[in-house]
Amino acid sequence: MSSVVTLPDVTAIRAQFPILSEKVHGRDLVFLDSAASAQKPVAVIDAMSDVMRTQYANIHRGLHWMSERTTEAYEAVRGKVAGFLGAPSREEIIFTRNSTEAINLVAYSFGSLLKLGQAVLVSAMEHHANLVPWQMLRDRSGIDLRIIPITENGDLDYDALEQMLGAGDVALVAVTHMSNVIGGMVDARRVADLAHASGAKVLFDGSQAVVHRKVDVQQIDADFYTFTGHKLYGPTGIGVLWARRELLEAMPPFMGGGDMISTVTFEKSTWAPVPHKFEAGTPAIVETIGLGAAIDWVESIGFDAITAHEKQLVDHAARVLPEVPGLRVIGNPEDRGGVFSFVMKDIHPHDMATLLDRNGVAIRAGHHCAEPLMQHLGLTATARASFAIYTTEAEVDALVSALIRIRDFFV
Amino acid sequence: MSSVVTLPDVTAIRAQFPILSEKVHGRDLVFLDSAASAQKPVAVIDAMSDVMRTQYANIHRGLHWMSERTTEAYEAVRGKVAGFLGAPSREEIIFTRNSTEAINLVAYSFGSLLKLGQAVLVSAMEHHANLVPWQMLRDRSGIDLRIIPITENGDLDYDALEQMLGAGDVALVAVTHMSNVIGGMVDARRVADLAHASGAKVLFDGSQAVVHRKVDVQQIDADFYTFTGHKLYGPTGIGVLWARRELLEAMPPFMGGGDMISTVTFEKSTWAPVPHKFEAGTPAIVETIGLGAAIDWVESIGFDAITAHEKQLVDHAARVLPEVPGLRVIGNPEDRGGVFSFVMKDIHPHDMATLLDRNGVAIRAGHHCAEPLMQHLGLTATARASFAIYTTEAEVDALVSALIRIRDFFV
Amino acid sequence: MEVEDLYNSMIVSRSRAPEFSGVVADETNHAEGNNPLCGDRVRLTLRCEDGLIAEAAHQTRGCAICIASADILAEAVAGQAVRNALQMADQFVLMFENEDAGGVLPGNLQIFLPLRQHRARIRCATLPWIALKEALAHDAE
Amino acid sequence: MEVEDLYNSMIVSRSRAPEFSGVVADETNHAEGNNPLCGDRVRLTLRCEDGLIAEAAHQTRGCAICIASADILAEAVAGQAVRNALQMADQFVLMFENEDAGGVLPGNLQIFLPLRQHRARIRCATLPWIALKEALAHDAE
Ligand SMILES: Cc1ncc(COP(=O)(O)O)c(C=O)c1O
Ligand SMILES: Cc1ncc(COP(=O)(O)O)c(C=O)c1O
Repeated sequence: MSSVVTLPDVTAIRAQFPILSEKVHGRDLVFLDSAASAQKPVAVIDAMSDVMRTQYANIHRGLHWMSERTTEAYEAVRGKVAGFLGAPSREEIIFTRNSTEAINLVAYSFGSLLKLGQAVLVSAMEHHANLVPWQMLRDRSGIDLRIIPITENGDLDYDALEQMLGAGDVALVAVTHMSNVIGGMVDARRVADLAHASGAKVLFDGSQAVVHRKVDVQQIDADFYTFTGHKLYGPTGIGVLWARRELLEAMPPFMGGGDMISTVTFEKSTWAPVPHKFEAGTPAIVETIGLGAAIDWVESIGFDAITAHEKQLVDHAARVLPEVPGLRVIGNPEDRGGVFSFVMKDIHPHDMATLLDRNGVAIRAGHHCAEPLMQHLGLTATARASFAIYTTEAEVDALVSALIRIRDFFV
Repeated sequence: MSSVVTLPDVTAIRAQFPILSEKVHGRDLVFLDSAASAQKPVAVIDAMSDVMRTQYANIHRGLHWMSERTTEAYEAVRGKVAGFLGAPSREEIIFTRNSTEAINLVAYSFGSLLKLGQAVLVSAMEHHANLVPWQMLRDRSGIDLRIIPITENGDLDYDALEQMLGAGDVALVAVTHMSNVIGGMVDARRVADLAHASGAKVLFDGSQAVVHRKVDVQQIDADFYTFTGHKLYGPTGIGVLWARRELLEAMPPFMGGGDMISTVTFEKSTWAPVPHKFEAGTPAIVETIGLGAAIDWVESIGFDAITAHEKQLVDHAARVLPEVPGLRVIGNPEDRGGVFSFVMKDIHPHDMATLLDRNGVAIRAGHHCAEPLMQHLGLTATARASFAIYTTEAEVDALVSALIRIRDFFV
Repeated sequence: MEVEDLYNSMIVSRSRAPEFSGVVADETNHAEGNNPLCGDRVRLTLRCEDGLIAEAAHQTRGCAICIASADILAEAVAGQAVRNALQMADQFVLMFENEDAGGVLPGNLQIFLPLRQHRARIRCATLPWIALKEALAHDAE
Repeated sequence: MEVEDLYNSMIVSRSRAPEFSGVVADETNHAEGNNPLCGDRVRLTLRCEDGLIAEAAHQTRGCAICIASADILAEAVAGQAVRNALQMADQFVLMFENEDAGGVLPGNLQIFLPLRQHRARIRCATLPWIALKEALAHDAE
């Protein structure tokens, strides 16, 4: 079965991102740091301004027009996110600040249900967001934390995972759906099947994955899924936790306060039904509405087009990056999203980043919040170029030629 | 010592709030629900759009221009907030989603240092945000939670507080700095002196207070202070915890993830210095910058003018509200911020709210996230009108005449 | 003043002086409806005989809309077959989503329709009907 | 290409082939500087005699700026009074905040000044100097 996918009109798309016409050090901005945070289309910026200009009040419980309309706009985004993730119910969508908070929520709340002797598995390529909360849980509650290795190519080691699950004491497998350093997609369905076969639940950190691929939490049979708005062309300050309803219902609340209660007396409080049980206090109302605009915008382009465009960029980069003498790409995953980490002989990644910036090219250099992976790779830092829907082949070429000039200058 | 304070030019101020020219049910919007959330001036809306249009990237660790500039803009707000609160150091300012998260952070982190047999005191007029987290801590860790009564007038009962502190086992007194229902200011310095005399720390929930009065955490000798951006004419999704440095340094982190670590290995992580230890993951970057704009804006008006304007409104409302037959104002605090709760004979607050809305007047009706206070007052709900810097006497009059007409219709 | 278009005079009068408040004698069915958010509480009692609702009464604490709705409910269901009453309950709830659904209802139930513009208040009107469904849950089988 | 204006050729050459890398014989003072954020690490050894720094050397793992800065430091402080060296360290750190502060420094220390436009990299240049201050902390008293 093959189908023709029209590539998106990247020129038209770029015109929707005001920041892409900015200059940096007098040069055109070539923004290859979208995996850290994506730029925002006018649709998102305007959605946020419009709320604050014409239709804003605190939500829930308000009996006046502004409050009712704002509540509707906020709650409508829950439905959008459910659709975006293929979740069976909008009530399984919980709004958090970011992916980090979503994972911490699970570590505190679901974590409090785990018992001494049970184990949580994370992979060797996790972002700190999906490692440190589990270390903190381990230190709080005495559960065991174990590390699933990765292969030479930088893929998850599924055989090792299967073996580790054999121990029979694993309560949760928490892994990234796409590495923010190596760029490889994880076969989520395979992880879920292995985990479920041994009675463990699975959490996927989808912070990178949702930007690059259509995700369907039912298709991959996930139990928990998290992502973060600012990487998906949406606002900062808003993230998402999806979880199966029965899990959410069994879990105690994370934070206490307004809106998450059913009734309160001095002696005792009872909790609101999900999802509200997990949303204490005034939420990021404007940012949630902005996230809704981002999802609408992404879906208007469509994941077929997004993935096709990305594949073209990834193939191109895989061809031209090795033209830089002394450059080594880290990892060679089966299925790469639009992220390349690399190092260069005799040039430190930080020097690369600064000198590229001098040429208008923004990349990231460092440990990418994945220090343990760096130690595993025997590196202190890498340079990372990451692609978005607004990235062009010409920008990849600009990166490559700037790297070649830096190399000539340095060596 | 007396000085002449110029009242602010409210007409000019109103012109800076686009939403105030909106119509509701064909009527001019009279927005008297600012204690739930304030409207936003263009200065705030534009500051947020401008970041996203011209100067945005993820912060910290970024070595390129956009990241460095955005980091500077974000970190500059820490200094602004420190100035706003009179805090001795910008490093004592921690950004959270809202006041609720700030209090939960303290309840989790400082709370984990409390020992069985120690007690936390909260008042009978707390918002759920400053009650439920302590109930959850009590249920988790077995500390004692006790309620400081309020007087007939709706002020904190300082004598009772002094007596309760006599028990000698109180670790923390956590009280609101201004009631969101009754409107009364709490004499924070008096609470701090009493608490400190018996070795307890004090936390003030400043969510309402910072909007109405100049707050100086050193002058009131606070240990913890919280507020929330959206009530201070700022964005949603951003709040603040201030605490003394030595407390922050002794406290374990709340959430784990990127940016809050110093080093991470699979076995063990070490924490970044304060404030970063408490800011896991990508923060609400744009919203923090928006909060900075809100603080600049508020300070450009100045608290002398704000307080003078508010006093005029409060005096006016105290005069005209009783003109409504059957209306009873709840509480008569010593020092009232711009908040009035009231009930009417034979008319339920929800009916008031809906019928006022029909006339363009937005007020709040319900338990105002203070159910225990409602029980104490023997009510299920009140109506609440709250004032902001953009509120006019004419709007208070519009409320009063609408209430009189509703009364005529109903009775 | 635009009160009349929203609060029909019957809502005002029946909330001020409900005609079916209290408890029916020899009750066969009852249920309680609670809205913790606004504190509305309805206690509904019914006497059912041979698949008919012979009599209904309510004790309601709450806003005008909730009291009037409970009172008009008690009037409307008296003498109705249980099956019909349950259908009315469904139609009543539905009419706030879909205006046409209200068409089959007696006129004095349609006076709540303007609440469509005040969605947060709809549950005040529907609470008694939800209690009715609960009270009749076993009779319906 | 605007590399030269930022990375002076001396930075490039001294980072590629440092002239003072290693450990001094008969070291009297040493300190280590670490930047966990980027993994830069400097180990500085000194031999001080009669209030003078007789010799300095460094072992540096890190970026070009950090290596070059450590190497130029080792050259610049050799033969200096401890007091002078500490003053140089203060001036060096200060010049990134206040351009004039750099004026009193030898020219080869001023080549780092363009980093003012790349604030995140300033700590790469200052790390060796902070290590120097620590190494001399006791001699200064
Ligand atoms: C006194 C008081 N405390 C806490 C809060 C909670 O603020 P937020 O919902 O922004 O966390 C509020 C506002 O709702 C309040 O009025
Ligand atoms: C794989 C992965 N997980 C988690 C995160 C954390 O996202 P956030 O900082 O928005 O919580 C990131 C991004 O930094 C990421 O790349």
